[in-house]
Amino acid sequence: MRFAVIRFPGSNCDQDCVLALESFEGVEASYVWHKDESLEGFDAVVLPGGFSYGDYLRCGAIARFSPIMKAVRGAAADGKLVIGICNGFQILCESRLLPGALIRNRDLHFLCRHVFMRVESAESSFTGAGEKGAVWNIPIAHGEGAYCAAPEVLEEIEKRGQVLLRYCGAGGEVGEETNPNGSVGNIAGIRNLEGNVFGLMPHPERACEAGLGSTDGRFIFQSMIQAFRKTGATKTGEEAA
Amino acid sequence: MKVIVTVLPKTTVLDPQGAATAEAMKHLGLESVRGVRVGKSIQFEAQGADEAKLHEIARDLLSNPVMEDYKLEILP
Amino acid sequence: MKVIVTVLPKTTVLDPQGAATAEAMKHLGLESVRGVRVGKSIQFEAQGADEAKLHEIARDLLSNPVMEDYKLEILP
Amino acid sequence: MSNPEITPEVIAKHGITPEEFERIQKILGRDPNFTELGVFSVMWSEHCSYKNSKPELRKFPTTGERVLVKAGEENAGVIDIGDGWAIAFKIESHNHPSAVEPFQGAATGVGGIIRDIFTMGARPVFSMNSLRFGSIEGDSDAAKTNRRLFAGVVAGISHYGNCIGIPTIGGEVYFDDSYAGNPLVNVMCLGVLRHEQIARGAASGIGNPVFYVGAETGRDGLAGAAFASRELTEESKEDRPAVQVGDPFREKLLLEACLELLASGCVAGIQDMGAAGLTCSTCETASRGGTGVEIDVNLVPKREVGMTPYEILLSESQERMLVIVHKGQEATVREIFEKWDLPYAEVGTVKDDGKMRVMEGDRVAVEIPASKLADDAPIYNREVAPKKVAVPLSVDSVPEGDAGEILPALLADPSIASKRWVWRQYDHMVRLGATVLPGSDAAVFIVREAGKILAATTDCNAIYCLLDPREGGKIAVAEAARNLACSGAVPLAVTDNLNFGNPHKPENFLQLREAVEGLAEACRFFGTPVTGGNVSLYNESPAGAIDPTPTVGMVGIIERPECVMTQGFRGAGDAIYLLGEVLDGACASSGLGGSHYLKRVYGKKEGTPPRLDMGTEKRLHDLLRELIGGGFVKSAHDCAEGGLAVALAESCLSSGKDGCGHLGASVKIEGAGRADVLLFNEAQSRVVVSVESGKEKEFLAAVSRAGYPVSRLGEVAPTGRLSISVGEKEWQWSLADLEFAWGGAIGRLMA
Ligand SMILES: Nc1ncnc2c1ncn2[C@@H]1O[C@H](COP(=O)(O)OP(=O)(O)O)[C@@H](O)[C@H]1O
Ligand SMILES: [Mg+2]
Repeated sequence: MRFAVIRFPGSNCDQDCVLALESFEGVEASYVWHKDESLEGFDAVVLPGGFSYGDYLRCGAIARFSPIMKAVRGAAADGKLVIGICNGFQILCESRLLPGALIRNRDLHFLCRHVFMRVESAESSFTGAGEKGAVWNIPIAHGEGAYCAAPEVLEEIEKRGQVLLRYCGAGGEVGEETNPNGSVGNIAGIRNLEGNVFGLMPHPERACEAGLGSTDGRFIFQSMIQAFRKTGATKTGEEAA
Repeated sequence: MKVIVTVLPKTTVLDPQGAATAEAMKHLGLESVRGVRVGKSIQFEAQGADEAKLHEIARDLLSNPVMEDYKLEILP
Repeated sequence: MKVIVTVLPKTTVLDPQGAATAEAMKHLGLESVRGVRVGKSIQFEAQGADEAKLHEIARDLLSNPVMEDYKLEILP
Repeated sequence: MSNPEITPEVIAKHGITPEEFERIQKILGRDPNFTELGVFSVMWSEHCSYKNSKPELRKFPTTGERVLVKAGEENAGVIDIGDGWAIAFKIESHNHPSAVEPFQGAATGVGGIIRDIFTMGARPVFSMNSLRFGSIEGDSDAAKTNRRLFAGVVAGISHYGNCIGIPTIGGEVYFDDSYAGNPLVNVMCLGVLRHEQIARGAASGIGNPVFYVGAETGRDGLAGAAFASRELTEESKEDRPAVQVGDPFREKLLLEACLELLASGCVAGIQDMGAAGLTCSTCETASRGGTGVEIDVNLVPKREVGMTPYEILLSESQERMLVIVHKGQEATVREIFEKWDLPYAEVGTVKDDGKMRVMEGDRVAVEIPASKLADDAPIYNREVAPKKVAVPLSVDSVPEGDAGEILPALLADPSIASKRWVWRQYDHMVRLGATVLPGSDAAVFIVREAGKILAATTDCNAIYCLLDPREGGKIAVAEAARNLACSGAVPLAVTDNLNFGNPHKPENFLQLREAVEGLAEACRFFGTPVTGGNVSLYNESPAGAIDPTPTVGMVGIIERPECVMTQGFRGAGDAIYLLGEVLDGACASSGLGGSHYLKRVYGKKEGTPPRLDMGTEKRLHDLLRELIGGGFVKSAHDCAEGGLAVALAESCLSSGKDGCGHLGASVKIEGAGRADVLLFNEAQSRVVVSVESGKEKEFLAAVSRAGYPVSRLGEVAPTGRLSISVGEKEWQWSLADLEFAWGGAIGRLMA
């Protein structure tokens, strides 16, 4: 499976994503420069964390207009898996590939720490390797990660099961005390309606080896690989036939 | 011509910065303060730009309609 | 009354936000853009506040006099 | 554009003494013009020339088997870490800019030290920071100001470091009123490189083109180096023409572009523009290369119109580099800078005449012999006050306090309390290297490209330095080495930041000299050469000089992943031991001198600091590494501020993830004398370790082979309580209460 890791000027988790992805058997990860215009030959796309264009103006606002984003939109429309992590999530929201927006953390500080999140649905290409109700320990690191959306949009994404991860306590309890940044409904990650685009503020690539404190991030990449092998691989098979 | 775009968080959206600023203002003795919103002011020169283009930029780039409203002023 | 405080970086001070925004605007077809400054707009209600107090708050709290200038507007 | 006339007032305004002016006339064989005077004034400021501290700095040991680039040779020292890999690291202060504008002052400090590191050809992999502020407690205006400075500095470091994607993995913060109005902001950065990648800041190759790359030059921070070399006064704010604003996004591009450029092989020399900007980079590269450099200010990319050569040369705009390129390879340079969307310009050439020559079109604006400007600054031997003998503190003069209240009070002292509020604002996890997160004795970082594990710490107890600068200096080095040993590391080398008051005052100069001699002696003893550092003098506020603060940044290496050790307890039932004496016999009667107990509870900074025996200390470090390597201990934490009781509490409180403890301890302390002295004295060379019950025998055998004092204190408990008994007395605290005091103190003060 071939992952494209997009590098915007100011991306800084690009190398971490490649390192984490390549720890999976059968995965190849390559950098794609923001000035490129094609994602030919890639099976999945990662928009990594960082501060694209310095995150000046608004996080992700300028990256949205990068040449490569047209290809990302195309890949999403073709049903390829697209994951946006942290700044990547912000870019996906700014690009309207995902609903809602990310605003300043409730306490106005940048926050880097391990947090817990509950798997709200395992029926997805991004959480399929886990179990519904499981509690994952994955770090966050952001200053503007409070998820918000208009009430009718929120209702819609909740109803359609688009919320895949919610911040919680060690025992899975969801509430104000277990909400690190003020996200509405403790939302940590959402998918699009079609189910092939996913954005989350936590950094799964930072939780892929025991020496760094947790391996729960592996579930997310593993889920993508499984989903691809099930559907993506057959699709290519059909095309080949 | 000079262009001023003012971008403010929608009133329905939580504005933690506004809330913190209100607190600080009260602390400094401005008891009566209410409804504080903290937004952006983007000012520039753009010779001969057309208004539709300016609106497009204010809407698509300078603000995010999910959470913000903008106001465009064109000064001679 | 309604108060609008506009805070802009001093022209002698580097404004990385303004520079990045200018680039993006050009990219979106606004070639003629120049002198972009990105600042803050803080808006609030303050019944019966006295003007000197508002100036004090605008200067000491809302702006950073070392790097920024502010403008205070009081609307009825 | 005509230069203003050179009057005695103009000369004085540039901080140049009449004798220095004569020296300039001699060097030039004529009067300098206004621009040249400005150039001399910044290059001969303390910040750039070390004219007051050079004779002291020569006392540091700078050589060693692993030293590849020595202190002072280049922007940063370089140390071999094996297998062809090396590290470059350095600490830098941004005290005065941070006092005026904390956010940008600290941010640009981070940017500056990062440039120092990648200028060496190294990829920066982590940063640390050492901070000092006045008290943040209470409602006074001063406390409010200190909180504003503290919040601003932390936000500035967070902004710059997070955005550029270099993890900030450790540091220290202390609060003391001597820093009110003059905070200390010292930032350290470390980078890795292959031996063959070491880049030089020399202008070599006559005829080679000189490129300017990075941000356009503006009027920011005009003559900041001179500003750093003065006392802060009420007028300092107005003094500044324009604050420097950092642009970490630009710097990220500059960093990637420069590393790509260096890898391409077309670079003959490279130098960042830090303090004294274009002036310093041109004359230093020329001086190092034994060549001359000629540039034309008209070609320099500018942000503002109408800038004079004086302003262009003295500007401290951030995120700029000077690159000397092998002739004929200009195209590669252009291609790389264009790829990264960076402004650049060919601004001059390397000459053979030894001159720093600045043209403004056809007009010569500056012509100065480069090496004289860079290396012939005057050197002063300042007057030294007679040595003061510290007066020991008699324990009898201190009323006996109740440990039940003192422990939580000490844990909630902002200098001792958890710095979680700080480090959570820093991205410490980016680059997947931080295997020991902030909150243990030293930060531990995996350098994947080199397959090495590094540990790093910054330390300085300024109360000790105030009471006895020489002993305080030694203890700073010993504590750093001890923190590394507790983490399983062998120390490699040191970078230091000498923060002192105005050197013209003999008592301040005495402190500087004594501290340097103490540091030097200890560095020699522990085998850690000084690879570079920074001097920041004139740290005074209207209330007087700061406590002397010679901050030590020390880097070590950990041989194997199994040797990485942390400070939190790990298993209920493990035995708790103290390596070292409960109370150092040699200072039994004066064991509270300089302690945080004395400061917190009685508001005193008095007495003699604890005694340090370096031989004992070194034996402890070797023993710790042996115990850790042999798998005999499960945690190790040194006793520092707050003594044994605080160390025990911290080991409980750090027993869980993310600094949230769940393991308690049950401890009995044997010893004669007052309980408060036994619990809170700060005797040196002591470490609290925990040992699995099945391994106690082997552990004790190893300790006794080393002949090190040891006592069994008790066990790690599964309950959420810490209980300590001394003789007949016993105290119990719930971990929740201690966590409230220690974990939340700073957050509550800053809310
Ligand atoms: N400014 C800071 N930035 C990042 N980490 C910090 C900072 N201050 C303290 N820390 C971390 O908090 C922990 C305790 O610091 P400190 O009390 O200075 O330890 P010690 O006394 O063992 O040197 C260390 O892990 C240290 O790196
Ligand atoms: Mg320690």
